[in-house]
Amino acid sequence: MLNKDQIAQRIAKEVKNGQYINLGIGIPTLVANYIPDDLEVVLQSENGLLGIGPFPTEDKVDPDLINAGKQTITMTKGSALFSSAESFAMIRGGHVQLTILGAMEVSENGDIANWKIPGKMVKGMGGAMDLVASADNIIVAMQHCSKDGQSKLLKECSLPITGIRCVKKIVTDLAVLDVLPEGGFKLLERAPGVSVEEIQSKTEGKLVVEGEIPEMTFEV
Amino acid sequence: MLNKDQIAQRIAKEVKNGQYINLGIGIPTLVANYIPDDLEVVLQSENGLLGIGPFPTEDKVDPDLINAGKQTITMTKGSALFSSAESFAMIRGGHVQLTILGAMEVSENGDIANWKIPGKMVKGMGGAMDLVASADNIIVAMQHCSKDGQSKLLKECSLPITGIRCVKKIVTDLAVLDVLPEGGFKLLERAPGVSVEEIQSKTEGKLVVEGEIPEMTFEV
Amino acid sequence: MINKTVKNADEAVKDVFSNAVLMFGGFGLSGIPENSIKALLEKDLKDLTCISNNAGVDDFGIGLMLQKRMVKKMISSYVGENAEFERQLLSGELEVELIPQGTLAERVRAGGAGIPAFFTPAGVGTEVAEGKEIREFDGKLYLLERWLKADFAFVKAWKGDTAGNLVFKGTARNFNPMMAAAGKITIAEVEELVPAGELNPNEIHTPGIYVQRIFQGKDYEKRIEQRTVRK
Amino acid sequence: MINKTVKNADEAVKDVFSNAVLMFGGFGLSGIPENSIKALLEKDLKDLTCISNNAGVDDFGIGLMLQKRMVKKMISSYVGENAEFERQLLSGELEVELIPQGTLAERVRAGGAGIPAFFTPAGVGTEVAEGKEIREFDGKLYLLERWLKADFAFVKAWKGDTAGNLVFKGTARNFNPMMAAAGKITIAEVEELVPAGELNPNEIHTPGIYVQRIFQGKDYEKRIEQRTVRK
Repeated sequence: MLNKDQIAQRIAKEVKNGQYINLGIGIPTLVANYIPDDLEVVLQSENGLLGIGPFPTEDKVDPDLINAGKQTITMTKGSALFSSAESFAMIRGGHVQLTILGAMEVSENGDIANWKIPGKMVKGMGGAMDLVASADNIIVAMQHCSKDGQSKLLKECSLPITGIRCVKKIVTDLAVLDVLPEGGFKLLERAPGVSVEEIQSKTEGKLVVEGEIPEMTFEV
Repeated sequence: MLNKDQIAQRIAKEVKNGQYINLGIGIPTLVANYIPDDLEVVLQSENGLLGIGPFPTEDKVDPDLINAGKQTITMTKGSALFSSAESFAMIRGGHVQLTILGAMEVSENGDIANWKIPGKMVKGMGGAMDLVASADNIIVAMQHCSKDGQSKLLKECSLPITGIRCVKKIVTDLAVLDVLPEGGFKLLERAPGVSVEEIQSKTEGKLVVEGEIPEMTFEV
Repeated sequence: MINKTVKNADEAVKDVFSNAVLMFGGFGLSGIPENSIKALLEKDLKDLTCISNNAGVDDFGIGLMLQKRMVKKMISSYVGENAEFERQLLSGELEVELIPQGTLAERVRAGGAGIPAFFTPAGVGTEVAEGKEIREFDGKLYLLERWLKADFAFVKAWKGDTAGNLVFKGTARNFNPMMAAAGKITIAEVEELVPAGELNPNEIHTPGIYVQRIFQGKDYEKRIEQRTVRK
Repeated sequence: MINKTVKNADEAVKDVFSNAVLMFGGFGLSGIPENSIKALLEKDLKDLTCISNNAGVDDFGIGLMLQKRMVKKMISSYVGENAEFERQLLSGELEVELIPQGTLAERVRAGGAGIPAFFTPAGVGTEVAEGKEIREFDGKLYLLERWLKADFAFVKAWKGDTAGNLVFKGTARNFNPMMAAAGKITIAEVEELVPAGELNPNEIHTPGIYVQRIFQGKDYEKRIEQRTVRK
């Protein structure tokens, strides 16, 4: 099983040179730590920044410079600041090429739910609905099952959804999977020590397994 | 009969303290010369400037600083620069309170035509259609008749129109007139030496004359 | 230039009335109009509709207006960090309209820009789409969304001049420029108020035409929600 | 940061093709991409659709592309100062779509911002409204207008950096920022190209994400159409 950092590390391999990327709150934020130095990419923060840098040192903390998770941040060289309207113009207009975000549930046709549990919890959708309706490539970072063992990769989402037919790839603590255009989770890689059978048993939606499924490897 | 400068001078009396104003090409541009010094107003140029100043001296001419008539200009203190989208957001959003522009024809219900003579001349509407569809108060500066003596204050416009039911006031070389909400040109003032009968004979649309019509006076 | 200066927050908010629709700039606690909110808390107001991306935290920003039960309805994109907000929402004490963040930004921008409605892809197939017109353009589905306007918009800038021109700093810009344009009366508070002519016209984020009142703010707390530092 | 620099105008325009839809920033002759237009004139192109507020003058700017009969269709708001443009229009040699200037600006902005359609009051009751949906909102009539996009957008800025960030000067900004966002490939020419990191992030007008290629322009003429001076 992968821990959160390993999920982030695996997702980082999907990043391509020259991309503009939006990272959601939580595990997606950790992806930044694993993007290879030789790739030139730009991280977008939907509250109005292109070019998120590392967290600041104590003496550089600035309340006027935060990311979408309200964490204090720094800017890289060549960054630009703008309004929320401009920020979502970028997102909606398809200029941000890759969105990485968390999910409570994903369905086998690529629907995603991540903003509300009726009667129990409402975080609000924030920018997620705009992001999933707009970006060409959407990768989800999530746990394969809930704490009580229920699969979160479903035939249909049970929670109010955030967007339809939008998720392209999923990296969980157990596996890497593509969402097929015709529906279904195509298993691509297994977490170290996790069997295809275990993934099958923990995936409620249709799982497509073709040939040998390699185990992920991590350089230390 | 008023000359162009006098038309501009008369229109300047309509300007109120604190207004944001867009001046069209031609006579309207001259209005700026007659706005009293004790009024604080801001002139908007739809190509992206709030705070048009006087024309530059020879040594201050800047090709990157022009008005909507492509004339070189200067900026006043406290001016702001912006894009064309922002400029028309201001106009469309009703933030520019007074628009003064020229016309080829105005109808008695406030329609205006000023951008095209089919088969003969096409200037294009430029920003005029946005301006007349948006500003609360629209004043037209124009000649009362064409060169061959035809009235330009009509029952209905004969030329392709720029906007409907939008003109509030007209200052011509002969008269000052309000466009009544129920239709009709209400005569307010006569140019020096011009009789009500002459104005009546040169106004094709419905002219409303009530009581004594004062003659305009100009301080020299 | 037209002088928009007022003395202080109390004078700026003097005619805000119960039942009014208010907009507040800010994202999280960054770029929020702290002085105006404090002045509003001193007034006897109720049944307000507040449009703001977030609602502050429990004990700061709009969170304090929720505590005082001044707010009838919140229009926001994110409840997240505010337990009292989430509680009032779940209990039904507070009417809440949750809107995708980009749709919120664009609806406010449309309000200022005289665009009564526009199409956006955000929310298609979700409960946000309920009751809204859906239309296909070039093979993709979009929702029709309406503009948002306010009786009063409260914004916070870094610098401003007496003509109402504003410059924001860092990510404290966020919703402030669009809200400045969408308020019938826009009240700007600034960290540094300078005479008209001192700001570079080329560097202004919000032109003064959108601002009806401006004042020099004071005692900014600028709280940080998630202080995160590198080791 | 992603480096967007190309060597010069010729390299920047190398893959522009006949029948393409092109956008050109500028208002009158202010802020027009002089270098890119010159480079395009050297290429064997025809049947172009050009979106630009004006079409230059007879012997400068897009006017030269009209003279060379490279253009099938112009989409503009104003013909005014260009006799050859007006002649080709009236004779029917050139297809022309005239659009209200604010509608043009907003349609281009919508193209960049992923808004496929929006309502605007400009043109209601005029020939601009022909064939368009009209709808009433809050007692006023509006037209439905569609977004505009381009295969290539050509913009001109004052300063730019290698990451594609742009700063414009004076009223030379005009249509450039929206067009930068609405081009599949946006080509920016600048008077001064600096390394990423030298521009203040708070003062950038067009973020680099919208720009695919940037180069240092040269030999700017910056012609003035109406030189007007005070005595």
